[in-house]
Amino acid sequence: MIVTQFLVIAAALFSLGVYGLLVRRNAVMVLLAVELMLNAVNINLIAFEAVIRSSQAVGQVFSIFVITVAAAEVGIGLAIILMIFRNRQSANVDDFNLMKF
Amino acid sequence: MELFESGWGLTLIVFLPLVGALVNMAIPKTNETAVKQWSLFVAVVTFALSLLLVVNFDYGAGDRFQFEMNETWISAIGANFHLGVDGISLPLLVLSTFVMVLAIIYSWDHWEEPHNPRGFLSLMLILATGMNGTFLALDLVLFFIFFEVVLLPMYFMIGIWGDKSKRRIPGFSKEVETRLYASIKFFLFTLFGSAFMLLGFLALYFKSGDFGPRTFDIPELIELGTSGAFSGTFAFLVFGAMFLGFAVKVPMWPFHTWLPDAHTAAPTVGSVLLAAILLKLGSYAFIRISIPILPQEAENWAPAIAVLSVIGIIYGSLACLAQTDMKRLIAFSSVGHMGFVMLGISTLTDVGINAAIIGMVAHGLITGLLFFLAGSMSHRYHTREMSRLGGNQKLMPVMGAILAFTAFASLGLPGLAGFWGEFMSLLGAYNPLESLRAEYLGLFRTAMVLGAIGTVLTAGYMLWMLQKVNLGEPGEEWVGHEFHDADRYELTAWVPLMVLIVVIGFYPNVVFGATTDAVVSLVNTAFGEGAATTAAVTDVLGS
Amino acid sequence: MTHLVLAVEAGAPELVSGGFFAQWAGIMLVAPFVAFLLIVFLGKRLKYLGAEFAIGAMALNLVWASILFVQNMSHGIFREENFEIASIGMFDGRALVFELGWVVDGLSIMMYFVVAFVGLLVFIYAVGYMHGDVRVTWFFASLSLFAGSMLILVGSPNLIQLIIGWEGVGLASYLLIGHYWEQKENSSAAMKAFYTNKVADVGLILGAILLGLAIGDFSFAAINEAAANHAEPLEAVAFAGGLLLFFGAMGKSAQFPLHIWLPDAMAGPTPVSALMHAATMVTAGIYLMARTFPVYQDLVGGEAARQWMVPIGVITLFAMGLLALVADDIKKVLAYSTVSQLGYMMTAVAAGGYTAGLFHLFTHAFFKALLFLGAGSVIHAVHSNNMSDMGGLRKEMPRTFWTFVIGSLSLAGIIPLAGFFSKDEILATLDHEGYQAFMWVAIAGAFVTAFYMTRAVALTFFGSYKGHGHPHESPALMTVPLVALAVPSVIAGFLNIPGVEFGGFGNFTTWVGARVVAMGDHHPEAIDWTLAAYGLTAGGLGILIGWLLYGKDAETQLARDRFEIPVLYPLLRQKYYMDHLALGMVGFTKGPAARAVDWVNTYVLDGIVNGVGGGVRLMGRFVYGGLDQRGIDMFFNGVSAGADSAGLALRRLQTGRVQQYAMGFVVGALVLVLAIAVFN
Amino acid sequence: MTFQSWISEPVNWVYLAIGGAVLVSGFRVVTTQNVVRAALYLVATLGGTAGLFLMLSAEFVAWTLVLVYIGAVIVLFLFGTMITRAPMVRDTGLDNPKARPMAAVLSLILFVVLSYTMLTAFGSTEIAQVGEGTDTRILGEALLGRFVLPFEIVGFILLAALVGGITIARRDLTPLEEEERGSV
Amino acid sequence: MSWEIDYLALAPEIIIVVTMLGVLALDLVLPRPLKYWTATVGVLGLTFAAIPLIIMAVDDVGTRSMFEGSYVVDEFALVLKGLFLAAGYVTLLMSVSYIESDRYYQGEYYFLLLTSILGSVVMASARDLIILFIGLEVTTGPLFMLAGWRKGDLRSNEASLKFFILGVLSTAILLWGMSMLYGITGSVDLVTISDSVALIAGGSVPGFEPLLGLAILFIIIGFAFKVSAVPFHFWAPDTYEGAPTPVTAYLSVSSKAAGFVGLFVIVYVALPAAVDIWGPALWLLAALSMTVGNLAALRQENIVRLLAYSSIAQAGFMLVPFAAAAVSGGDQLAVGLEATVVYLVIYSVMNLGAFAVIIQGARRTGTGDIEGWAGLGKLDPRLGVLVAVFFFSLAGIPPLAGWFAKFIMFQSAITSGGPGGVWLAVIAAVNAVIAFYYYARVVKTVWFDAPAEGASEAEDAPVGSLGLAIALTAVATIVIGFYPPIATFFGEATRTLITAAGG
Repeated sequence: MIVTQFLVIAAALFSLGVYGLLVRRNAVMVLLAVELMLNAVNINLIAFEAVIRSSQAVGQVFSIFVITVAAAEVGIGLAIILMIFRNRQSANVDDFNLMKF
Repeated sequence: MELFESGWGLTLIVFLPLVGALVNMAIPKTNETAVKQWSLFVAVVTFALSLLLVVNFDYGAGDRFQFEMNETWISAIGANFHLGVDGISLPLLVLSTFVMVLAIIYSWDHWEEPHNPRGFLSLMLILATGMNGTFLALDLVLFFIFFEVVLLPMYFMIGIWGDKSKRRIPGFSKEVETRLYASIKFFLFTLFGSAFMLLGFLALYFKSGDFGPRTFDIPELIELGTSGAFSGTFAFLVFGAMFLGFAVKVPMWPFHTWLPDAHTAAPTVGSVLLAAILLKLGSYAFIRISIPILPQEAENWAPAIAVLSVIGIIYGSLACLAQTDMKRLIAFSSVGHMGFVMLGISTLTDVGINAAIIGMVAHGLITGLLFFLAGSMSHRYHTREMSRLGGNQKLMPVMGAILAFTAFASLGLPGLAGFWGEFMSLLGAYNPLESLRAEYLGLFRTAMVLGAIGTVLTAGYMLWMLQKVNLGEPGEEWVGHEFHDADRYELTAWVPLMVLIVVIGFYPNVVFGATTDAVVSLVNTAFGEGAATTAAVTDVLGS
Repeated sequence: MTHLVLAVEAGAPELVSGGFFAQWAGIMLVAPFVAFLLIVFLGKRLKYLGAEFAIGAMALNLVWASILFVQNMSHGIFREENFEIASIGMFDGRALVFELGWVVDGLSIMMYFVVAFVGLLVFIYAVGYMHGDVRVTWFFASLSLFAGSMLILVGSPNLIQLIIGWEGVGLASYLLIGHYWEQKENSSAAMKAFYTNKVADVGLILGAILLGLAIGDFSFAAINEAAANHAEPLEAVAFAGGLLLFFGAMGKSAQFPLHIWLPDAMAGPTPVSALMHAATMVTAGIYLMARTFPVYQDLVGGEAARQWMVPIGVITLFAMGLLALVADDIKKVLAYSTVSQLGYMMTAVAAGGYTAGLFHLFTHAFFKALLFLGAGSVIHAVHSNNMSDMGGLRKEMPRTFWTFVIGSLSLAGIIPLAGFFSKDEILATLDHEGYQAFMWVAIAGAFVTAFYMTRAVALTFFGSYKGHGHPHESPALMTVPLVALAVPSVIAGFLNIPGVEFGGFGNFTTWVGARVVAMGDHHPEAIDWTLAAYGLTAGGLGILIGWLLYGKDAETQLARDRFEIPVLYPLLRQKYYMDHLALGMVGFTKGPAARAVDWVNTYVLDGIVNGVGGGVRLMGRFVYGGLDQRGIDMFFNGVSAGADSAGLALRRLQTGRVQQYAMGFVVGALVLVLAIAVFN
Repeated sequence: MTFQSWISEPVNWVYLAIGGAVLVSGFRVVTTQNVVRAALYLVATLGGTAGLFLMLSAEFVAWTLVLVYIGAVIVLFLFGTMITRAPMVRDTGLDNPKARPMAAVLSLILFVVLSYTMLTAFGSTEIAQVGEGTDTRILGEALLGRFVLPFEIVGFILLAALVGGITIARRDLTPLEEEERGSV
Repeated sequence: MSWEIDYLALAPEIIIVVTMLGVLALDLVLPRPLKYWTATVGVLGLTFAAIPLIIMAVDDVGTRSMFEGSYVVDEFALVLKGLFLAAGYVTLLMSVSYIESDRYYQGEYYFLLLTSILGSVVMASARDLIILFIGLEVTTGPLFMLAGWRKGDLRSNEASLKFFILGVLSTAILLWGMSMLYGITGSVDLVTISDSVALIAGGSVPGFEPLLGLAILFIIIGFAFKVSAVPFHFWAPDTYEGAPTPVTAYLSVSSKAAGFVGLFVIVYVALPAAVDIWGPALWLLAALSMTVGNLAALRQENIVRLLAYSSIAQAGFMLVPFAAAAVSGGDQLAVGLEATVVYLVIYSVMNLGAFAVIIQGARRTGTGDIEGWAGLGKLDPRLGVLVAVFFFSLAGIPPLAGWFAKFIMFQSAITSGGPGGVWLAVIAAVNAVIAFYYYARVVKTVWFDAPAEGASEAEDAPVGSLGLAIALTAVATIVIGFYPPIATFFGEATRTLITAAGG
C-alpha cells in the first residue's frame, strides 16, 4: 500500500468537486460538490498521517477540524439557500445576476 | 533675529497660512467681512515675515542655507522636517507671499459664482502653505508633500469657481464644462509627473545608502551628487523620472496641454496664482534638486531640455496666434515664457540659471498681472472672445493702459522685468557649460537664434492681442453699456506689480543680489571651477 | 563704476572729464521720464494739458546739451558714469555685470544737442499742432517717453542700456504712430513699425551677445578698445557680430529692405514724424554704427561686414528716393526722402566715413525736421495729406512756404546750405575709400532728391489751390519753430568745412572725434570742388527738371518768371528737347522704374511681410489646431480614453454569474500555478 | 515497487474495490440529473471514504465522518433539497450545459496537475504498519491539549452558523405578527 | 510539554468571547426598543479587550508563546490585534444606526460581527496551520451570513450567495494547499515547516519542489481570495454592493486585513526559504490587482461598488512592498512587511472613514448612485469636506494620511533594489494616477456638480456613534498625514514576526 494511491483518489474527488461546482445550477448541488472537495482534503490528511505517524496524530486532528468546519459551512450554505429561495422561489445560482459590471 | 535664527521663522511662514485657513473655517460663513479681513491679515503677516527674512538674510552668504530648521519627522524613513532659505529660494518665496497678498486684495469684491469667500480664501491660504513650503523644503519628502499639497486647493478652485461654459474637447464625443475637464486634467497631469518624480526621489534615497545612512536631505544629497556618487544608467533614469515630474509642472512641451485648459478655466485669482507661483515650482525644482544632485546627468539631459524648451518657445507663440480667447492666449504665452526659463536652466551656467530665476520672477509678476486684467475684463464684458472685444482703451482707459503696459512687459521690452529673463537665457545659450560645448555648441547656439526668433513671435501675438482688445472702436454691442474702469481694489492689487516690474526692469540686482552668489556656487560645486567662462581671452583692458 | 580708459592709439585726442555738466549729464536722461510721470498724473489739470512739463524738460536738456556742446568745442570731453544694475554671473574669474549710466563724449554730446534742439522745437510746435486734438496729454507723455528713451539710447555707455533705449524708442514710436488708434490702419501701422523693429532687434540682441561675451564686457569703451587692439576673441566674432548689429540698425534706420515700416509710420501726427521718423529716432541705427565704429574699422571681420553694408546703404539711398517721386501724400514723399537720406548716412559710415555720416545726420536732422513741420503746417491748414488737395499755398502761408523752401534746398544739396556740405562730404568719402561706382549712384541720388523736392514744393505751394476751405497761416507756436529750424538748416554746413577750424574750437570733425578711441577715418583737407560740382549739377538738374515739369502750371506765371530768369532760362529755349528729355527721363524714372520699384515694394516686400505674417498666423493655427489640440491633446485624451475603454472591457468580465466567477477563479489559479512553474 | 508486487497485496484489492466505488459515486454526485440521487451518491462516497480511513488506521475519524456526514449533513441536505422544492425526479435543468466542456477541461487539467505534483513528490512511499489503528487517547489528548485553542474556537463557528443560520433562514414575521408577538 | 496558559495573552480573546455570549444573552432578555444596548455592550467589550493589549505592549516580557509555539503573542500580533479591534470598534459604531433603522436582528448581528473579530484576532497570533485555518474560518463564516443580513433585499441575498460559494471554493483550495504542506513537512507548526521548506528549497529533497510550489500557491490563493486580489476578486464588487454597508466596510478592512495577516504569517514564518515561488506570484497578483481594480473602477456608477474596486486596487498596492521585497532577493523582507503593515493601518483608517461617510451620504441623499450625490458639497459642506478628505486620502494626496501609505509603498518597492521592485513601482505609479481619476470623480460630483432641483438644504449632521466613527477616522487620517511616525511605529513593531522566525 502506497500513499499515492489514496492521494490520487483525493485528487480525483477534488477535481470532480470543481467540475460540479462549475456546472451545477442548483445551489444545493453546488454545495454537494464542495463537500466532495473538502472530503478529498480529508483523504489527503489521513493518508499523510498514515505515513508520518506524528506523535499527536496531527493529520487526524486536522481532518476532524475540517469535518467540523465543513459541517458548519453546510449549515451556513443551506441557510443562505433557504433565505434566497424564500425570496426568489429558485435555488438556481445562475438566476442571480442583479449585480454585475 | 532670534525668530529666524532658531528656524521657527521659516516654519511660521509656511504654516501660518494653514492655521489661518483653519481659523477661517471657524468664522461663520455669513460673516464675509471677517473672513476677508482675517485672510488678508494672515497673508500680510506672512508677507511681512518674508520681508523680515529679506532684511535679516545674510547676502554675503547667499550660497548657504540660512535660518535652517532641521527636526526629525519620520524617523522610520529618515525624512526630516528640514527648511532653509538661500539666495535662490529667497526671491521666489517673497514673490509667493507677495502675490498672495495681492490676490486676496483683488478678490475682495471679485467673486465668481458660487461666491463663498470663506471656502475660496481658505483654499488660497492652504495653497500658500504649499507654495511657501515647496520653496523652503530641504528634504525630498517634505518637498514632495508641499509640491503635491498645492494641487488640492487649485483643483477645487478650478472645479468650483471655474469657467462654467461648455466646450467641445477634441477626442470627446460630447461637450464638457471647461472647469470639469480642466480641473481633472490639471490634477492628473501633475499627479502623473509627480508619481514618477517620487520614484526618482526614492531611488536617490536608496542609492544614498551606498555612501552612508540613507537620506532624503537635499544638502546631503547635493554633497553626494557633486562628488559623483550618482552616475550611469541609474542616474539617467532618476533624472528622467524627476524630469517628468518637474517638466509637467513647468510645463515643458509636450507636457503643457493641461496648462491652457487650467488657466482658462480657473477663476481669476486661481489663474494668477497658477501662473505666478505654481509654474515656478517645477523650474525651481530643476535648480534646487535635479542639477546639483545629478550634475552629470544634467549635462546629458541638457541638450534635450534645450531642444524641448525651444520647441516650447516657438510652439507656444504660434499657438497663441491661433487663439480667439484672450485668457487662453495668455495661458499659451506661459508655455513660451517658461520655455525661456528652461532654456536658461539647460545651459547649466550661472548666467543661464540666473536668467531662469529672474525669468520666473518676472513671469510671475507679469503674467499674474495679465491674468488679473483678463479676469477683470471678462468680469465686465462677460466674454473673453477677442473678436467681440476691441476699443477697450476707449471704454476703460486706465485698464487699457495697464493692459498695454503689461503686454509690453510680457513681450520682453527692455527696461521692464520680462526682458532680463529672455535676454539672459539667450546669453547663456550662446556659451553653455564648458563641457557641453564640445558636442552641443551648435545646438545651443541654434537654440539661441530660435529663441531670439521666439521673442519676435512673442511680440507678434502680444501686439495682435493689444490691437484686437484695446484699440479700435468698441463694438456695436457695447454701445450704451456703462463700464467701470479699474476700481480701487484692482488698482491696489495691480500697481505694486507694475512698480515691481519697472523696478526689476531697471534694477535687476533686486533679484540678482540674492541669487548670483548662490547660483555661482551652485554651478561651481556642480560643474567645477570656472565652468561658466568663455574661452580664454587676453585681457585687453589691462590692469 | 567708472571705466578707467587709457588712450591706446597715437593720435587719439586728449580728453578732459568735463566737470559738473558731464558728471551729472544723467539728469538729462532722467528729466523726460520725470516729465512723463508728471504729465501722466498731473497733465490733465494744466492749461496746456501737460505740454508744460515736456517742454520744460526739453528746455533744460537743451541748455544742458548746449553747455556740453560748447565745452566740447574747446576741449574734447570724455566722461562715463556707470552704475551696476545686475551682476549675473562669472566671466573668466570676474563678475559679468550689466550697468546703466551715461557717457559724455563728442558723439553723444552731438546727439544730446540734436535731440534736445529738435525735440524742444517740435514740442513747442506740437502744442499748436495738436490743439484741440484727442488725447493731447497722452501725446505729450509719449513724446517725453520718447525723448527720455532716445537720450538713454544715445547716452548709453554699453550695449545693454542701448538696447533698453532702443526698444524704448520703439515703444514710443508704437504709441505715437498709433495715436489715432480708433482706425485700424493706424494701429496696424504702429504694429508694423514695432514689429519690423522687433525683427531687427533680434540682430541687435544677438550681436550684443556675441560682442559682449567675446570679451566679457558690454561697455562700448571696452569693446572699442579691444577692437582698436585687434583683440583675438573679438576678431573671431567681428564679422557675425558686426553684421548682426547692422541688422539691428537696418530696422531702426529703415534700410532696405526693412524700411517698409517707415512710410506707414506717417500715420502718426506730424510732429511725431518730424521728431522721430526723420530727425532723431531713425538715426539711432547710424548712431549705433558710429558708436561701434572701431569694430568695423579696425577689425578684419568688421571690414568684411562693411562690404555687405555699403551696397545696402546705396540701394536704400537710390531706390527709396525714386519712390518719393510717385507719392502723392506729402508726408510719404518726405518719408521716402528720409529713408533715402538714411541710406546716404549708412553708406557713408559703412564706407568708413565716420564724420561724414554723422555730419549728414546732424544737418539732416534740422532740415528734415523743418520739412516735416512745414508739411505739418500745411496739413494743419488744408486738413489733407495729399498734395493733390494743395497748391498755391505760398501766399496764404508765407512763413511756412519760405522755410519749406529753405529746407528743400538744403536737402537738395544746394550751396551754401547745410545739405550741400554734408552731402559733399559723403561723396568725398566714397571717392576716397574707393567706392567710385557707388559715388555715381549717390550723385544720381542727389538728382532724384532735388527732383522730388522740387515737385513737392511746386505741387504744394505753387499752382492753384485744389482743396477745400480757406487755408491760412499756422499760429506762431508752429511757425516760430519753423524759423528756428531754418537757421541751422542754412548755417549748420559751415561747421564742418574741410580744413576750416574756428580758432581753437576746432570743427564738427574734431568735436565728434572726441572719443576714447581714435576713429581713424579720413578727413579731407579741403573741399573737393570737382565732386562738389557733380553734386551741385545733379541737384540743380533735379530742381530744374522738376520745375519744368511741375512749376509751369497754368496759373503759376509769377513763379515761373522768377525761376526762369537767372540760370535756367537759356536752357528753356530748347524746352521741347528738354521736355522730351525730361519727360523721357522722368517718364522712365517715374514710369517703369519707379513703378517697378513701387511694385516690388508693394507686392514683393510687403507681400513677403504680409505673407510671412499670414504664414505665421497660418502656422499658428496649424500648431494650435492641428498639433496641439488634435495632436498632443488628442494623444493624452486618447490615453485616458484608452484607459476608460479598458475599464469598460474589464467591467464586462464581471458578469454577475457566480459560476463564471468560480470559473475565473479556477482558471486564475491554474494559470498562476503554470506561470510560476514556467517562471521557475 | 512493481505493479506485480503491489497487486499481490490483498489489502490493495480492498483498496481497489472501495476506491473504485468512491470514484464512481463521486462521479455520479456531480453528473446525476436527479437531486436526491446526488445526495445519496454522496453518502456512498463518504461511506467509501470512511472505509479508506479505516484502511489508513484512522478509526476515530472514519466513524466521525460517518456520524457527522451520513448522520447529520446528508439529512440536512435532503431537507434542503426538499425545502427548496427541487424535483425528486430526473431534472434536465440541473446542469448548465454550456459550462460543461470548459469545466471538464479545467477539472481534468487540475487533476493532472494535482496528480503530477503528488506523484513526483511521493512516488511509491509505503504506508507502514497497516492496520494498526491510532490510539484515540492520542487524539483526545491532542485535541484537548495542544489543539485546545482551535478546538474551543471552532465551537464558535458552529455557534455562529447556528445563530446566524436560524436568523437568516427563518421567515420574517409580518408587521402584524410582530405586533402580536411584541405584546407578549 | 506544558500546557501552561498565559491568561493575559489570551485575555483579549476571552473578553471578546464573553462579550459575544453577553450580547447573545442580552438580546434574549432585552425588549426591542432597548436592543441597541447590545451594541453598547459590544463596543464596551472591544474597548476592554484592548486593555490587555496595551498592558502587553507596555510590559517588557516580549514574545509570549503558548501551545508549543502554535499561539504566539508578539509585537506583530499585538499591532494587528489592535488593528482588528480598532477596525471592529469603528465598524460597530458605524453599524448602530444602520442596523437600528430596520428590523435587522441586532443581537445576532453583533454576535456574528464579534465572532468574526474573534477569528481575526486569533489569526494574528496563529503560528500553526490549524489555528490559522480555524481563525480564518471563524473570521469568514459569520460574514457569509452578515452579507445577506438584509434578508428582504435580493441584492443582499445574492451578495451572500456569491460570497459563500466562492468562499468555500477558496477554502477548499486553501485546505488542499495546507494538507499538502502538512504532507510534505509532516508538521503543522509553521516554524518547523520553515525548516523543512528550507531543505526542499535548498534542493536536498529532490522531487518535492513542484508539490511544494503547488501547496504554497494554493495557500496564497486562499488568502488572495480574502484580500480580494485579482483574479480571485470576483466576489468582491457584487458582495460589497449587496451587503449592508457596515458589513462591506468590515469586509474591505478587517476581513482583508485578516487575509494579509494570514499571508504574512504563512509567508514570513513558514516559507521564507521558498521566496522564489511566492515572490513572483505575489508580484503578479499585485500588478494585476492594481491595474484591473483601477481600470474597472473608472466607470462605476454605484459608490459602494466603486469602493469595492478601489479596495481591490488598494489590495494590489498593499501587495507591492511585499512582492517587491520578495522578488528582489529576500533580504528586504522586513522592509516589505513593515511597509505593508503601515499601508494596512492607514488604509483601514481611511477606508472605514470613507464607508462611514458613505453611510451618512446615502442617508442624506437617499441613493448610492454617484450621480445622486451631485451638489452634496453645497447642501451639506461638512459632509462634502469629509468626502473629499477620505477620497483624496485614498487617492494618496498629501497632506492626508493616504500619501504616506503610497509613499512607503513606493519607498519599499524602490529600496528593494531589484528590477522587479522598480517595475512594480512604475506600474503602481501609473495606477496611482488612474486611481486618482475615479476618486476625484466622486469629489467632483459632490462639489462641482449642481444639486438636483428640490434637494433639501438642511444640514443633517451625522449623529451619535456614526458621527463618532467619522470623527475618529477623520482625525486619524489628518493627523497621520501630518505626522506619519504614528503609522510607522506600528510598522516597525511588526518586525518581530521576522526576527521571531529567525529571518
